[in-house]
Amino acid sequence: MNEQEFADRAEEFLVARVARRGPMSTEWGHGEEGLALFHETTDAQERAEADAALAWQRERWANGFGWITGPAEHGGAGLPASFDRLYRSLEAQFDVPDMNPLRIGLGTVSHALVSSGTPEQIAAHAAPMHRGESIGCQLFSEPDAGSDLAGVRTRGVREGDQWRINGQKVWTSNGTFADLGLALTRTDTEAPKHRGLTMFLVPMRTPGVEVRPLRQLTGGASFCETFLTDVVLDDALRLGEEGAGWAVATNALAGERRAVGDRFHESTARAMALLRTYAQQHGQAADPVVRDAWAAMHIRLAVARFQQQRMQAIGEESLSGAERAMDKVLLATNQKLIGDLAAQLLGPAFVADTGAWGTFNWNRWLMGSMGYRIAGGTEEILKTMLAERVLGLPREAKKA
Amino acid sequence: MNEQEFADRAEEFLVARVARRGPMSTEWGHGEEGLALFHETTDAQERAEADAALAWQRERWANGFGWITGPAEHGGAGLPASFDRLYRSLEAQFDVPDMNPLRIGLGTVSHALVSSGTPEQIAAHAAPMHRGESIGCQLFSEPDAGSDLAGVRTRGVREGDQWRINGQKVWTSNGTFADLGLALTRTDTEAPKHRGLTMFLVPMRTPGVEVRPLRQLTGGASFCETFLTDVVLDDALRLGEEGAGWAVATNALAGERRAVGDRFHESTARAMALLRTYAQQHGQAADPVVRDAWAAMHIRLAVARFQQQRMQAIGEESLSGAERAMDKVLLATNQKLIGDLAAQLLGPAFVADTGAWGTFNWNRWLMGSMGYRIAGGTEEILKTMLAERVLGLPREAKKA
Amino acid sequence: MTAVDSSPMFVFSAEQVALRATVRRFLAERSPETEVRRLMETDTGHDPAVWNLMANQLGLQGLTLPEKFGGSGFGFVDLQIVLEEMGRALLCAPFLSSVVLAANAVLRSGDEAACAQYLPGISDGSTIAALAVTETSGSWRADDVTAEAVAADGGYALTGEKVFVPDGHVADLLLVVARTPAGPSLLAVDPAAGGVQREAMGTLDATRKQSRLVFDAAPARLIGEDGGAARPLSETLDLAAAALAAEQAGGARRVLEMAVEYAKVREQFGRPIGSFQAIKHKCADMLLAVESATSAAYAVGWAIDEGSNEVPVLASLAKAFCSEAYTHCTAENIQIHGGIGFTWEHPAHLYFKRAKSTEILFGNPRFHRALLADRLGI
Amino acid sequence: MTAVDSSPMFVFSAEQVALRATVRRFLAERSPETEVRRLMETDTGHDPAVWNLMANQLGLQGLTLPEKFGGSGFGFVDLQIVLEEMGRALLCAPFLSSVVLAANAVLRSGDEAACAQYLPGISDGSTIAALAVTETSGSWRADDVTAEAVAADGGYALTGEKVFVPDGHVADLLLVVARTPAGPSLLAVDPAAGGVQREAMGTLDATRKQSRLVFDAAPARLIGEDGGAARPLSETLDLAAAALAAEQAGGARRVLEMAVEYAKVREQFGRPIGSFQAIKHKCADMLLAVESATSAAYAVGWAIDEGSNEVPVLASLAKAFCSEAYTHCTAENIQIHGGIGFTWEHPAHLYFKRAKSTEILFGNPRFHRALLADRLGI
Repeated sequence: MNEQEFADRAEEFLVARVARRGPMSTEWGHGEEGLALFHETTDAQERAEADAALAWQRERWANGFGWITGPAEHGGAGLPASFDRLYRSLEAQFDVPDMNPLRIGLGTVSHALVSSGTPEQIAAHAAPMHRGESIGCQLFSEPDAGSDLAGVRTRGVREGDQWRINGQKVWTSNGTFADLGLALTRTDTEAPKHRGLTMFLVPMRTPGVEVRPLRQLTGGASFCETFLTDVVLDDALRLGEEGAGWAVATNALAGERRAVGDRFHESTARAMALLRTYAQQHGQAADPVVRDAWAAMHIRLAVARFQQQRMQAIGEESLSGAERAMDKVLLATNQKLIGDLAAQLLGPAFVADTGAWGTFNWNRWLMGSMGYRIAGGTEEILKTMLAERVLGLPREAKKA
Repeated sequence: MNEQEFADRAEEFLVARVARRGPMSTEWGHGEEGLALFHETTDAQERAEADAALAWQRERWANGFGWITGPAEHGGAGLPASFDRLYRSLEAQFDVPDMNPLRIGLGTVSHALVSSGTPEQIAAHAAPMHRGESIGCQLFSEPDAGSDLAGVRTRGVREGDQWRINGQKVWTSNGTFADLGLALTRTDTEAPKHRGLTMFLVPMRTPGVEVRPLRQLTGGASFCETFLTDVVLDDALRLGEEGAGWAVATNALAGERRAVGDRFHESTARAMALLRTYAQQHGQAADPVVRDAWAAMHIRLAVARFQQQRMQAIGEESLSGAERAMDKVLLATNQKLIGDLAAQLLGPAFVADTGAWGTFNWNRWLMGSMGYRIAGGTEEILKTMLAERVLGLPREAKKA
Repeated sequence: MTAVDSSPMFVFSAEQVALRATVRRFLAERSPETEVRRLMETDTGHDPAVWNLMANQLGLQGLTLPEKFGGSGFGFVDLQIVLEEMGRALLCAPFLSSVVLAANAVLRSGDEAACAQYLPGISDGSTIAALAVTETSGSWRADDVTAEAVAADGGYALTGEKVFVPDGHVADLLLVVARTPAGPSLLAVDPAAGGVQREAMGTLDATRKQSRLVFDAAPARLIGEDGGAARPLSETLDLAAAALAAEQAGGARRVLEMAVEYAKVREQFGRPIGSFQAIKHKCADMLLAVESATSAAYAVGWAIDEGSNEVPVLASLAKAFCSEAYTHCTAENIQIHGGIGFTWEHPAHLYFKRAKSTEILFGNPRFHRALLADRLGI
Repeated sequence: MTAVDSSPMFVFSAEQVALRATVRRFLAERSPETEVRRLMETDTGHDPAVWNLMANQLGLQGLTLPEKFGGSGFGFVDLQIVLEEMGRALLCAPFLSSVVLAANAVLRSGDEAACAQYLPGISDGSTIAALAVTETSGSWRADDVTAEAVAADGGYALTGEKVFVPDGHVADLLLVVARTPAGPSLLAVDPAAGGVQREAMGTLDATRKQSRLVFDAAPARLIGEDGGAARPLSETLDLAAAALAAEQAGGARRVLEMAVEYAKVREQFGRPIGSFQAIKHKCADMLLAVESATSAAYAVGWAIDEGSNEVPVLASLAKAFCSEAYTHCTAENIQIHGGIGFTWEHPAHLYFKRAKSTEILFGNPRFHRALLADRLGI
């Protein structure tokens, strides 16, 4: 099947089931504001959203779009990544449920399973996520292991055919409703720190797993802390070799980083349209300083998008794997700058709530953007990665 | 004597000898352009300027203003640094010769002599510079020891009561006409690198000293390379203990860094006035983007000036000594930004010579500003110094 | 002959050093982070007991007010020292509103009777006053005001809506700029006398409240010249900008300290993150911003105390510079803290929110650069 | 149904990859730094022998010109590949002037006779042509032109002064925008036919010459529609901006390589400077700029080849972005090199000067942002 045939089939599938989506309103005062970069909901809303996403995932699966790049022996369509991107770009035109609750599972966790898991593990854990029966989450970061992920301290201790896990994870997305966690643990405290790690699949209903919402600076909670207390796992839940956890994690993260950006293009473009409308309605559109700033921002965003498309066009095989960190750096910077531009245009309405549509909540955009400069690799970590892995600059001297 | 009495005497001295200086023209098309940040002259011009500076220094000396902070036993006035600043601020209002040819000698070299020299050395070498009989220069940097000054390779080898010096120095100001060089050499290749250095006074007419102009990116030459080939020096020319060269150099550089900035305030203020005039004459002054950029630049400069004045007011005793690196960083950044602003206003006349006064030569300002980000400690070195010495952040791990 | 300045700029007197120490000690005790967080959640946004101690024990509200109106007659630099410390501590109190904005508006109106009536109360803390200028447009210029006051009952009746009014909902006395037939004028309104609806607005920065005030023929008293609000308002805003610049410098210095402290102890990759050059340079840039902001703020403070005619230029300069410096430092502080800096529990966000809000208060940096360009004649 | 693009953006064909390799090899041999420095010191600024090889051996001048006018009919992206390589090598030659500016001005005029007369010579390198638009104001807009052409002897007589004309002093053919009674028009002038004084201007970037041309009733031939220069000029400038963006991306990539190479070998403090995080992050920022600039440049290239109506927006976007990226990278390259980067002998300054000059050529970034804002309707 070539891309054109695939696209035709996908479109047919979508047209038959969902309405074509109108663009989010860029008119001031109409529709959802949609200005919070991090989704903040109550537990009940979250559960409802997750159920809707699962239902749509089941529909995808039933029609061959549930696992486009997945291995055929596990029910996947076995197509290249470009087909997956194509499907997503088509689906984005339709009014399907928000699939964010499944993103980490279908992206990072499934990717890790396919790269590092046994056929049994893939069948038991990855396929159910694609079939819309299970939701994954990621348990990597810890309070003392943020940028330095290899510094995780959550302990995994072998006890015969089982493992006992103890520790604390943070910044878990979807933690409250996920079924399966991908947990990086330290199983050898003697080995050099990158070698003493092992990855586990943690069914989130296992006794000893406790999830608490983490309040972020906007006041809401988009993430959780996950406490693992004497969690006992069968050895069958170990993903990859004992001591190979670092490689499994790196691989998983590369998959995650690849997905970043695509999904933000629409929201940044809409943000710029909203700001243009606001400037026009408030007599600022003729101000050369505003025009210059808006145009400069537009250029940054368009170029970041081209950059992303060019990297996608170049193809994995010609890249070192670290290039996609560029998308992340550009995205985080651009989100911050959009927030700053909004503050410049809105003035006092940015910091105090007049009740007018789409004004005060811009501050949530800016506050959220500060998280994007940190989450998924800080700007500093990513730039160091680009310098070392793309440009080949020498690694820093390490203290003995 | 208090500052008021001193100021009155200085003013009397100046009024009797030189005309009050009109400000450099800030009118487009009148007077010197004065846009090259680095002075570029022919050898003959240089010599003439040096002679004029020496003559004025003799006049200063004869009237008690030749060495305001100098020790009384060597003919100095023994006054605090604030008196020196006061004198310079007064003298700046008068049409005295350009004293730049003597700056390094009266600043760095004299400072090093007083801090680290014997009474005999001060009498023999520092006092003559203040009496207007001798010009000093600095021989620190080398091609392979720029930011890492302690990496100097110029060798000093003891031969009985003498030393034999071999090596190459770069970025020597005033090299062609200086009488006395202050040279940092490596006298012990076994010692840890900061401990194997010794400082020497090098009479520049000593056989084996060869000075060649160094062509910089503007095409002109403001600096020299100095080649030291089998230069034989008496031990009496050693400044400070054998192996103490690093401390002598650090001390000398702190003196130099303290002096930076003061003398640039006038030139940056004039630059801003010129750019304002240009904008007004070319119909750009009403453009809000230009107004915003000009105002932002004005603010940066004014604040840097206040910052400098506040650090001066705080007094040496409350500072770590590294604070003055802030002046240098701010100055270099500001010079660069002024150059960028000029390019924005001038457009094609910035890059191609129409012959109009005060236009094309702005590119020399910008090119020169790139040197200020490097010379006297790169921006990166200075920021690291601020972080470690002012803020107390831990030093970087060193490779074994 | 050149006169050598006898009270040189930037040299703090022993009394000023002592004042700073006193205020810092007081705030450490009375406005720790727990109190700041408690007051953030209240509508009134301040602790009356602390407010009274500030007035009666330390004399802060009356510090710079003339002695004849119950104040202590200190200089503006002294007030800046107090504000710098309040900025460090994120003190929740209507100090800027009552003491800087409202008191100066009355004082600069030149209306001696009004001064005698209102300033002693402001000075001893028994009156909280607020200055209401901005409307939906957000403009602080007298000319943009649309609220109207008409003669009524030997005084005025004031009608209109004010928004973004700092602490207006808790004030005992409202100084309102409104338009009489003679032009923009300053009027005093007693909110207890009726005709005023007040509500707190939701704010990004919960440590400084803003309010919406709706006047419906509220009884008002003219202060100063009829139609003459423009000049005293402009002067008051210059002072407020200078005061706010000091507050910003104080907050910026606090987050620099916070970032440096954290960078020294937080370890990643087996070493303190402060040993990484990227963090060092971030901190060095913050240092440059903090020291420069401090210099800019006190440069205008000294000019005010000298009665210099450069005050308007320097006020805009300081406000524009310190705003950007403060926002920059607070954002970098969050970034240096990483994940923990993104949590509600860590105080980093409180400073960022204060910074961003003060950046916009009294006009954003771009507005002040435009003012400066006008004032310097480009 | 959604059509999947069959020639996807940013995917270079095997022929394009080979073209790049050929041009790079040629320039490595024919335009090494020694040659660049030699030509910098000449007034003519190019080597005729190399120019002829480019035309006759590689067919570069005619690459994108229609076959009926002696060209090879390749796409614009192919031309960008050539320009990217020329930018890397700092080739000294009137390629942009003759092939991009002048040839496209003639082509876009729609004047078939003029195309047939002039393009074959441009295509085979025997004619060097230059486009003269700018006057003292520096403006590239047809409406700002003041030079005048009046009917004379069955043709026109052209009078006026042009400055900042790339390579105008060495051109065999001048395409001049001047005002006839009908408005801004495009005219061809043979500089050998008299009435033209030409001189090279001093330039910051000695690798691309600019000239001053003074016309005194010079015989001129109208090209295209009388008074109709505005549209073809605007289209030509969009193409020139797109071409220059590719040149800028090429130069930027070269200085990134230069900086990285140096950072790997230059040792200070006992380790390569590239192991310091400050240098790493500078290089990473350059990488972001270089890759982004490359993407921006080819995005407009592909749009041109697709005949997209977004070309004007994308041309301004690419020119604004690539200009700033190039200048940034070349300045950082000097900084990373330290002292040696400040010397005449090191090539770092040559790239900075080229960057700064191209940043301003055809309008600076701010000008293009303003155009973009107009074109996108804010």
